[in-house]
Amino acid sequence: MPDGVATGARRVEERDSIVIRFAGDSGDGMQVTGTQFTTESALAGNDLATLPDFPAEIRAPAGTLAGVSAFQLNFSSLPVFTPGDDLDVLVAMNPAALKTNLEDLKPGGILIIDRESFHDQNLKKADYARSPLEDGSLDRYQLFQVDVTKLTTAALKDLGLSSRSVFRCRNFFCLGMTSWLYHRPIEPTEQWIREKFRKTPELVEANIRALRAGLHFSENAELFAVSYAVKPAVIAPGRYRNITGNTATALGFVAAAQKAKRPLFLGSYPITPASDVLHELSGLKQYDVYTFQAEDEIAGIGAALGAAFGGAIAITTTSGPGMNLKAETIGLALAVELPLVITDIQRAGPSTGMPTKTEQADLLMAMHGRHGEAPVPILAAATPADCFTMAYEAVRIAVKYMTPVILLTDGFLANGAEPWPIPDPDTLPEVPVAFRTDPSGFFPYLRDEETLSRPWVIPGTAGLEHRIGGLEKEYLTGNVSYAPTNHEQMMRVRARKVAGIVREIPPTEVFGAPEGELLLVGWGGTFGSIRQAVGQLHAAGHRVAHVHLRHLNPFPADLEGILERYRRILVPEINLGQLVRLLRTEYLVDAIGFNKVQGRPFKVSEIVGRCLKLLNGEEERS
Amino acid sequence: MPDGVATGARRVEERDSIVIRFAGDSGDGMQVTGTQFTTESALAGNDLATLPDFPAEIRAPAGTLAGVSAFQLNFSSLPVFTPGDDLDVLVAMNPAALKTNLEDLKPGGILIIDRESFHDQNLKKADYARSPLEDGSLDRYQLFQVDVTKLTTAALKDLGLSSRSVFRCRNFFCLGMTSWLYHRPIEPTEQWIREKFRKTPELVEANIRALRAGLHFSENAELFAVSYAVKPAVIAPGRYRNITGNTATALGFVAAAQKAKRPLFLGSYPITPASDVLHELSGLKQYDVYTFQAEDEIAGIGAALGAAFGGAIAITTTSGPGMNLKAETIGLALAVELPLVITDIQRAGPSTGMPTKTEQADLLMAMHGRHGEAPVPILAAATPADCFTMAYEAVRIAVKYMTPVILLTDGFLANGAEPWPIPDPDTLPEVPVAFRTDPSGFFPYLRDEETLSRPWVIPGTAGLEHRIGGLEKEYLTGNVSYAPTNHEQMMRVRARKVAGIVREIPPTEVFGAPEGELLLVGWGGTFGSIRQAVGQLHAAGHRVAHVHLRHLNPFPADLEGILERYRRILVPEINLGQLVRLLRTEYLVDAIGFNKVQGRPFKVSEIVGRCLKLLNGEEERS
Amino acid sequence: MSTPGVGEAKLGKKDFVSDQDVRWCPGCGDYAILSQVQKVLPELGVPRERFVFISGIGCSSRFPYYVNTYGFHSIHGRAPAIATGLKASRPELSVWIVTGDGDALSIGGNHLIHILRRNLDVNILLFNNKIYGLTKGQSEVGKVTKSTPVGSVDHPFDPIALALGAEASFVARSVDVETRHLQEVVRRAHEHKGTSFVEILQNCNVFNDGAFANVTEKATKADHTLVLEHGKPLVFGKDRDRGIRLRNFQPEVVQLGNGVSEADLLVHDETNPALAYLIARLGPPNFATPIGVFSAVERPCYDETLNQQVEAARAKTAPDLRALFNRGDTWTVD
Amino acid sequence: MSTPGVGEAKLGKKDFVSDQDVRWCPGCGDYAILSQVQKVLPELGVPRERFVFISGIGCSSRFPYYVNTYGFHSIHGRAPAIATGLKASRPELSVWIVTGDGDALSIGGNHLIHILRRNLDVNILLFNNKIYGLTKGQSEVGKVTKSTPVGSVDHPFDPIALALGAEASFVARSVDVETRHLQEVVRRAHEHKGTSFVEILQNCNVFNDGAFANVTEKATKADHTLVLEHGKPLVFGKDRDRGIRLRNFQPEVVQLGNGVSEADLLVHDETNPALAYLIARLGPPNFATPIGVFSAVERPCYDETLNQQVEAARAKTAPDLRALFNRGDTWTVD
Ligand SMILES: Cc1ncc(C[n+]2csc(CCOP(=O)(O)OP(=O)(O)O)c2C)c(N)n1
Ligand SMILES: Cc1ncc(C[n+]2csc(CCOP(=O)(O)OP(=O)(O)O)c2C)c(N)n1
Ligand code: SF4
Ligand code: SF4
Ligand SMILES: [Mg+2]
Ligand SMILES: [Mg+2]
Repeated sequence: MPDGVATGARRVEERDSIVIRFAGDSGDGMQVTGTQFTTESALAGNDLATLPDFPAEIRAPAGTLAGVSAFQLNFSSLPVFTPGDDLDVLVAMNPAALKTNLEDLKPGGILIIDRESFHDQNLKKADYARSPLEDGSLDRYQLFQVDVTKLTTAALKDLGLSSRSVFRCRNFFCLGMTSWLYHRPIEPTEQWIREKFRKTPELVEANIRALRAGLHFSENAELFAVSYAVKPAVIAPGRYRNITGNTATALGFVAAAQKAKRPLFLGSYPITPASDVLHELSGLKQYDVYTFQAEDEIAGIGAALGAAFGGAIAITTTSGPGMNLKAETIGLALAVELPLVITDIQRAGPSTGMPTKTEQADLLMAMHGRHGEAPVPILAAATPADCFTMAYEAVRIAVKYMTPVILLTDGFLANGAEPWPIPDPDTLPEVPVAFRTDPSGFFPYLRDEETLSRPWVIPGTAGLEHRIGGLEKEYLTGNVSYAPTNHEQMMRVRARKVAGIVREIPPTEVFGAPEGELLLVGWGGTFGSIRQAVGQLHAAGHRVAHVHLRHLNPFPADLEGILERYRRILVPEINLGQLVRLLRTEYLVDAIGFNKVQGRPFKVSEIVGRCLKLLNGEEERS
Repeated sequence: MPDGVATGARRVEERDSIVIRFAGDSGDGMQVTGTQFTTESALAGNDLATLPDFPAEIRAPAGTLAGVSAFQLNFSSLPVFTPGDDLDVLVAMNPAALKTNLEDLKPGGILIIDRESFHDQNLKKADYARSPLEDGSLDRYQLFQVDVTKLTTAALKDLGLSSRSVFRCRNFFCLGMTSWLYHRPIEPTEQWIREKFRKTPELVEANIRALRAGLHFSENAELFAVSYAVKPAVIAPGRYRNITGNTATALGFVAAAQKAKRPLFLGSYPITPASDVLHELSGLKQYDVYTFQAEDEIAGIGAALGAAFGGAIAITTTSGPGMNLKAETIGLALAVELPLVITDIQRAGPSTGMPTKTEQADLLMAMHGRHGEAPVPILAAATPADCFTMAYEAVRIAVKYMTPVILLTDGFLANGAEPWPIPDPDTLPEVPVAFRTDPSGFFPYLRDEETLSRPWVIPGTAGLEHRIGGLEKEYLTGNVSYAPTNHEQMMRVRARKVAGIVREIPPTEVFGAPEGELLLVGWGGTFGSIRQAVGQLHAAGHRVAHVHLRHLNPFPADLEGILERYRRILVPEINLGQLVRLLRTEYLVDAIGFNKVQGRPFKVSEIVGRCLKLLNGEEERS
Repeated sequence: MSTPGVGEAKLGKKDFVSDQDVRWCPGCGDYAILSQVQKVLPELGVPRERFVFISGIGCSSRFPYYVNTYGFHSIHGRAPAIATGLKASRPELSVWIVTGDGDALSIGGNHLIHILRRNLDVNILLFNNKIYGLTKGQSEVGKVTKSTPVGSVDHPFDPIALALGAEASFVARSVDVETRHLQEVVRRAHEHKGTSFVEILQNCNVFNDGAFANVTEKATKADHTLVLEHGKPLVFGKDRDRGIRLRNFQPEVVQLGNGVSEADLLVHDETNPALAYLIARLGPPNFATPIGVFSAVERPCYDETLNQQVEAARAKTAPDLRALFNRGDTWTVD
Repeated sequence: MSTPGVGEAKLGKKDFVSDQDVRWCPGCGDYAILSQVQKVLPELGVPRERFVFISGIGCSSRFPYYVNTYGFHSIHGRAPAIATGLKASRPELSVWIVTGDGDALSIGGNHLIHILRRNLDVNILLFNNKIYGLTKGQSEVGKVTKSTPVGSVDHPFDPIALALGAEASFVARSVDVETRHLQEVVRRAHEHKGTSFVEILQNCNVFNDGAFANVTEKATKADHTLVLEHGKPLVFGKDRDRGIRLRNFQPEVVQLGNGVSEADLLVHDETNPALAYLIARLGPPNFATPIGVFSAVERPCYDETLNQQVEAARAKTAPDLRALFNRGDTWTVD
C-alpha cells in the first residue's frame, strides 16, 4: 500500500459506490477540493463522474446562500454513468452550504460540518432562525461536527501566516479527512499543491500541513468509527486521465487539425460556460493554434470563416446567447460551402437565463436558427470524454463535406469530468485535406460525385483565382445567378449534401432489450442518467432499451428501424421537448417527451420512475 | 361611358379574365406602366391581382437580360386570387424583355413589341444570334410589331424635349395601346401624370400626349382587329383601393397604434423587400409615428424594445438576413415580457440569396430561431390586403399578452397589389392598453389570470419603480432567481401564455369539400394559387378543400379536427417543407409537402396537376 | 415594491437604494460608483420615477438592480440601442446607460459610436476596469490573462479618443475612488444636453487589481494625474510644477520655472474637440492620465429633433385614419 | 477560369479584369475606382494569386466580382471580421477590404473600429457616396430621402475622425474621379504596414448625384479642396492664396499676403494623429474638404505579433499530440 494512504485500525466497510459533495462559500475552494478528491479517486482505480455546481457569475458576499459553490463526485468499483442522484456524504463548510445542499443527502448519510462556522452572523446570512445543530433537524444523518478552523489554525500556527491565509487552507483539512475516510492516496494532491504554489513555498507547506492534519486528525481522533473501502473498478486496460468536456473539446479540435496537417484557427468571444475552450486553446500555440479573441460573436465566426477560406481548420465556440449572433454567418458559410465548426456549449436560457446552469434547449435553433433553407449537420457529445470524439468528428465531416457543422455540448458536460482512455494519436481516423491546385477543368462549384462537396481552393493558388459570395450561385461556375430553376437545383443539392452525411454515421448502438416495450432516446449530457436508469430497469427484467444519438442531423440511417421495434418511445431532455419534435416529424412516431428544466441533470431515479409508470400502464398517453 | 374610354368601331370580344405582362428594361418604366394599368382596371370594376418582378438590385446595363423588369396583372370579371399563370398578352419593350418572358405567353397570345428596339446591338445584348422577328419563332403568337419609338417621337415632336426624355415616354404610348385594347379608362392615368410631374409641365404634356397617341394609334391604325371587354366583377359593395402588402402592413400598424391611442415606434434598418414599410411610415409622422433608421438590425429591434418599455406600440421590420440579427433581442423581449412586433418580409435565401425574389422559408426560424425555450406567437398574412389585418392583429395580440409577436409576409405579398375594401376605422377591433399605475399589491410579474400576461408599467409612473432583465426571474417578484423549480415554473408559464393565444384565433375557414379526399393546407403568399386550384378541382367534382393558416403558433384549436376529415393532406410551400414539418410533429399526420423554390409563386396549374396526381392515386406516398 | 417619489419632501440617497442585496465582490470599485451616483441622483431635481437605468451584461451592468428607479438589465452591448428607443419616444425621462469596457467597447462598440453620433440626450457611465470581470478575466489590454497566456497582441481602445472620433458632444473621465470628482462629473453629465460620455476608471480587485494604482494611490496620484479644468493651463504634479506645452503641434511635458511659466502651457478649452483629442492621446507612459471634462459642445439632439418633427407634422395635419385609408385612387362598388 | 499569374512576364491592367459583366448604373463612380485599382495592382509586385478582395453588401461591395483575383463577397458589414481571420492565419496574402458607407459605418462600424485598433496589415477602401445605393437611397446625412422624407435628424460620421478615434495607423481620403491622386493613395495604402483606411468620395449618380460636386467640378474644386502633403503648409484655393492657421488652438482660414505668409500656416505632418484629427474636423461649410494622407504612423500589427507568438511557441516545444493527451495526472489500468 503506497505511503500516505490512510488506513486506520478501526473497522473498514466495503462499498460499491460513494456519492460525495463538497459545499462551501465561493471563496472556500470547493472546486479545487472536489477536483483533487477526483484525482485521488481516479488513481485509486475507481470509475467516476463529477458535477461542479457554480453559483451565479459574480461572487456573492461570503456566507450567503447565493455564494455557495459545490462539487459532487460519484466514485465506484462499478461502471459509473452519472455524478449520482443522492449523496452518501456531504461536507458543508458553512450554514449556507448546509441549507442549499442538505435536501440531497440520503437519510443516514454522513454529514461533516465546520462547527465554528455556525455562528450567529453566518446563520443569519443563511436565513436560519436558529442553529440546525441545535434543533434536532439533523438527527436523521450521521453528523460530524469538526472544529475545522481551529484545527487548521493549530496545524499552521508557527508558519506566521495571516489568519485569512490560514482560513483558506481549511479545504485541504477537509480533503484530508475525506481521504482518510475513503482510503484515498494523498500524494497526487501533495504533488498538485507543490506545483500550484511553486512560487510561495510557505503556502505549499501550509496546505500540505492542513491536508495531513485532516488525515491524521481522522486517524487519531476516533471521530469516525468506520472507514470505507471502494475497490478499483474493472476498467478496460489502458492509460487514463480525468478530463472535463471543455478540455476534451479543445483537444479534439487540436488533434483533428494536427491530423489534417493544417493550422487550427479559433475565433471566439468569451461567454460562460464556453470561455474555457478559448482559454485552453490559447495555451496551445505550439500546435499551430491561432486563437482570436474577437470583439463579438459575429466577428468570432467571421474571422473563423475567413481563416477557413485561407485553408485553416476553423472553429468558433460560444453558448446560446452568442449562437443567435452567429446565425447569419453560418448561412454564409453554407452558401459559400467552406468548412467550419460552430460549437454551442449550451446553458440555461432563454435570454441571459442562468449562465452557470446547464440545459439542452438549443437543438431546434441549431436545426432551424437561420433564415432560408439552410441545412447544417449537427453533432452532440454524450459525455465529457465524448466531447473529444465529437469535436474531432465535427472537423472531419466539415472538411470532407465542405460545410459548416454545429457541435452541441452543454454546461454539465463542459465542467463535468470523467476518466478518459487516452487515445493513441496514430490510430485516430485520418482527416484528409487536399486543396485543389489544378486549373484544368476547374470550376468553383464543381462537385465531388459522392460527397457533393466543392473543391477547397485557397488564395495563393496560381491560376485558380475565383470569387465566392452569399448571393445565389450558378450550379457549376458559382457565378451569381437569379435563374429560377438554378435556385431550386442549388437548394436541393445543398440539402442532399447534408443528408448524404448519413454515410458517415456508424451503426446505432442499442443498449438493453433489442426490441420490446419501451425505448428511451436521448442526446447530449443526459447519457449517463438514461444509461444507468435503463441498466437498472433492464436488469430488473423490463424490456427496455436506450439509444443515445450523437448525430442529430442527419439522423442515423438505422434509426427508423430501431424505433419500430418498441411499443413506446420516451425522450428525456433538459428542455421542453426538442428531439422529440424532430423524431415525430421525421418518423411519425408517437414519441413522448420527458422534460425537466431546472438547470441541472436528471436523476436516475426520476427516469426510472417515469419509465415504470409507462411500463405499468399508469400513463397511456402523455 | 366616361370620356376617354377607348371603344373603336371594330369587333369587341368579351373575356372573363386577362393576364397581361409589361416587360422592358429597368429604365423603361414598366413598374409605373403596370401600376397605372392596374388602377385603370380597378376603376373599370374588375377584380385583380398583380406581380411585379424586379431585376437584381443594381441596375444592370440597358438592354441586357439582367436588366429586365416586368409587371404582371390579372384582371377579371370573376374573383381573382393570383396574378395568373400564363399570359394572354405580353408587351416587350426590347429583345431582352422578349427573351426572358416569352415562355410564359400562351400559344396564340398577343405579343406587342417595339420593332425599332430589335436592332443588332440589343439583339446581341439579349444573346439572340438572329432576330426572332425574322426566324419564324414567333409564329405561334399574335405578333404586333409597333414602331413605338418613332410614333412616340412624332407625337412629341414640337415639345423640344431631348431624345432621352422622349424615349422615356414610350411606356405611356404602350399603356395607351393596351388601354384601348381592353377598354380601360385613361383619366386616372392622366391624373396621375399631372400629379407626378407637377413640377415639370412639359413632362405632363409629353406623357399625356404619348398615352393618348397610343390610344389613338390603336383606334385608327386598325392594327388590332379585335378589342376585348372584361366586365366588372361582382364585388362586395364598398369603397376600394389598390394596396400593396407593404403599404397594407404599414397602415395596419398605424391603425392599431391609433386605436390603442399610443405612439407607434418603428426601429428598422433598410433591407429589400422590407424598406418600403420604413419609407411609408416615415411619411406618417402626424399619426404619432416615430421612425428610427438604426445602424443595424440589432439596434432597430433594440430601440423598438426600449420604446415598448416606454409604452409605445413598438415594431421592427426586416427580411431574412436581418432576422438572424434580431434573434437575441427577441429572446430578451420574451424574457422581460414586453409587447413588440417583429415583421419578416421574407425573400429568397439562404444567406444573401436573391434579394428581389420571393420565398417562404423563414417559418421554422420564426418558430425556433433563438436559443433556449423561447416561444413566440407567429402570424402570417395571406394576401397583400391581408397584411393590414394581420399587422393589426399582431399588435393587438402583442399588447394583450405582453409578448413579442412575429409577423411573416414575403416579397410577393409585399410588392404585389390587390383591391382592398377600405375598412371603417370605427369598426376595427379595440386595442385596449391600460398601463398599471396602482402601487398596491404590485409585482412586476404578477400575471393576469386569463392571459397570464404581466402588467405594463411605464417609467414615469411614481411608486412603481422596478427593474427588469434577461436573467431568470422569480415567478411573482421578477427578482433574479437561480432556483431550480422556479426556472421550470417560469419556462412552463411562458410556454402556456403563448399556447393560450389560441383563444384569439377565429374558427378556421374550410373552403371546398367539408370532408373528403384531399386537404390543402397553406400559409402566406400561396393563398391565391391554392384557393384558385382548389376552386377549380372542387368545381370539377373532386372532394378537395383548402385551409389557409394565418396563425402558425399556436395553431387554431379546430385544426386537428379538420385534418382528420381528409384522407390526404398536401402542403404547398415556397420552401423545402416547413409548415409540413410543424403539422407532422404536432398532429402526427402524414402530411406531404409540395415544394417549389424558384423565387416565384406557384402557378395554379402546378397545384392542380399535383392534386390530380394524388387524387388519381398515381402517387401514394411522397 | 417602492414608495412614491413624487410630492415627497425631499429625497435622499436612501431613496435610491433598492431592496436587492448588492452582489459584487468585496472591494470592487463598483460599490464606490454606486454610492456616488445614489448620492447625486436626489440632488438633480428630477422626480425619482423619471430616472431609468439601462445596462448591458457584465458585473458593472448589474448596477440597475441596485438603484431604486426604473431599470433594464438588457443584453450584452445593446443598452445604447434600447436607450435610444426609450429616450426618442419619451424625451421627458432621464435615461442613464451603465456599461463596462467589454460591454461598451467590445461587443457594443457600434451602438456606442452611433448613439454618440446621434447625440441622444442620455448619460453613459462606462465602468472601465480593463477586464471582463463577469466572465472571469479576459482582456484586450496587452497583459497576460486566461485568454492571452503569452500576453495579448491587442492594442486597447482609448475610450476618450474613440468618443471624440464619433464626435461625442460631452466626453469626460473620472475615477471610482475620487468621490468628489466623480460626483461632479456625474452632475455635469446630467446637465449636459446631448449624449454625455463618462469613462470611470474602476478597480476590479479580483481579476485586474491595481490597474489604475498610479492614479488612485496617494503616493503616485499627483504625479500621474492631469486634472482638466476649463480655461486653466495643463498643470500637474505633486508640487503642481509640471505642465504640458505644445511645440510644432507636439505636446511635451515641461518643468515650470527656469523661464517656463504657466503662460507657455496649453490652456484647457472644453469647447474644442481637437484639443480634447490631443489631450486624450497624452497619458502613460509619457504623460499623466488626464481626468475631468475633455470636451463639452452643443449640437442638436436626435430625440429633440425627432420629436419636433412629429409635433410639426401633427400641428400641420390632424391624424385621421379614414383619410389615411382613403389615400390615392379609390373607387366604390355599389 | 483564370490563367496563372506567376512566372509570367509582367501583368497589366487587363489581367485584373474578371470575366464578369460589370453591373453598376451607367455613370456610377464605382467604375472609375475599379479602373484605378486595376491599374495599380499589377504595379505592386505581388503575384496576382496573393491578392484577396473581401467585401460586405452594397453596390460598392460587388467590387470583388470584377477583379480577377481571389474574392469574397460576404455579408453586410462583416468584411473586416472575415479579413481578420484570413490575414491573421495567412499573413503572406495581400488582403483588401472594399466597403461602402452603409456597410462600413452603419452596420459594420464595430468591426471597422476593431480592425483599426488591432492594426491588421490590410487595406480598406471605403466608397463613400453618402447613401445606401443598393437598397435604393437611404442615408444618414441630413437630407431628404425615402426614409427621411422631412429631412434626416441624423448627424453623419466623419469617417476620417472616426478612424482616428480608433487610432488607425494610416488614414487617407481620395476622390473617385481624381485618377492620379487616387492611384497614389491606393499605392501608399498598400505600402503601409498596418491597417490602411482610405475613404474614397464616390458619386452615386442615381440616388445622390453631385454629393461631392464641390470637390469634383472644375469650377469649384480648387476652392473647396485642401490637398494634404506631408511637410507642406495647408494651402488651397484656385490661386493657392488661402491657408489654414491655428490661433489659440482654433483653426481659421486666412488669405495669404498682407503680412500673412505660408510660414504662419499649419504644416501638415502625417506622423501626428492629433493634427490629423484637427484637420479632419475642418471641412465644409467653413473650410475646404481635405484630401490626401491624413496620418501614417507605425505600430505593431496584430497578424505579425500573433504569428510571432505561434512561431515562438513552436520553436520552444515541438507539437506532440501524445504529450498533449497525457498532460496532467494519468494512470494505467492493466
Ligand atoms: C452575446 C453575449 N456574449 C457574451 C456574453 C458573456 N459576457 C458577459 S459579460 C461579458 C464581458 C463583460 O465585461 P465588461 O463589460 O468589461 O464588464 P465587467 O464585468 O468588467 O464590469 C461577457 C463577454 C454574453 N452574456 N452575451
Ligand atoms: C443584414 C443585412 N441588413 C441589410 C441589408 C440590406 N442592405 C444591403 S446593402 C445596404 C446598404 C449599402 O450601403 P453602402 O454600404 O453605402 O453601399 P452602396 O450601395 O452605397 O455602395 C443595405 C442596408 C443586408 N443585405 N443585410
Ligand atoms: S469580478 Fe471584478 S468587476 Fe466583477 S464584481 Fe468582482 S471585483 Fe468587481
Ligand atoms: S445605385 Fe448609385 S452607387 Fe449603386 S451602382 Fe447605381 S450609381 Fe452606383
Ligand atoms: Mg470590465
Ligand atoms: Mg453608400
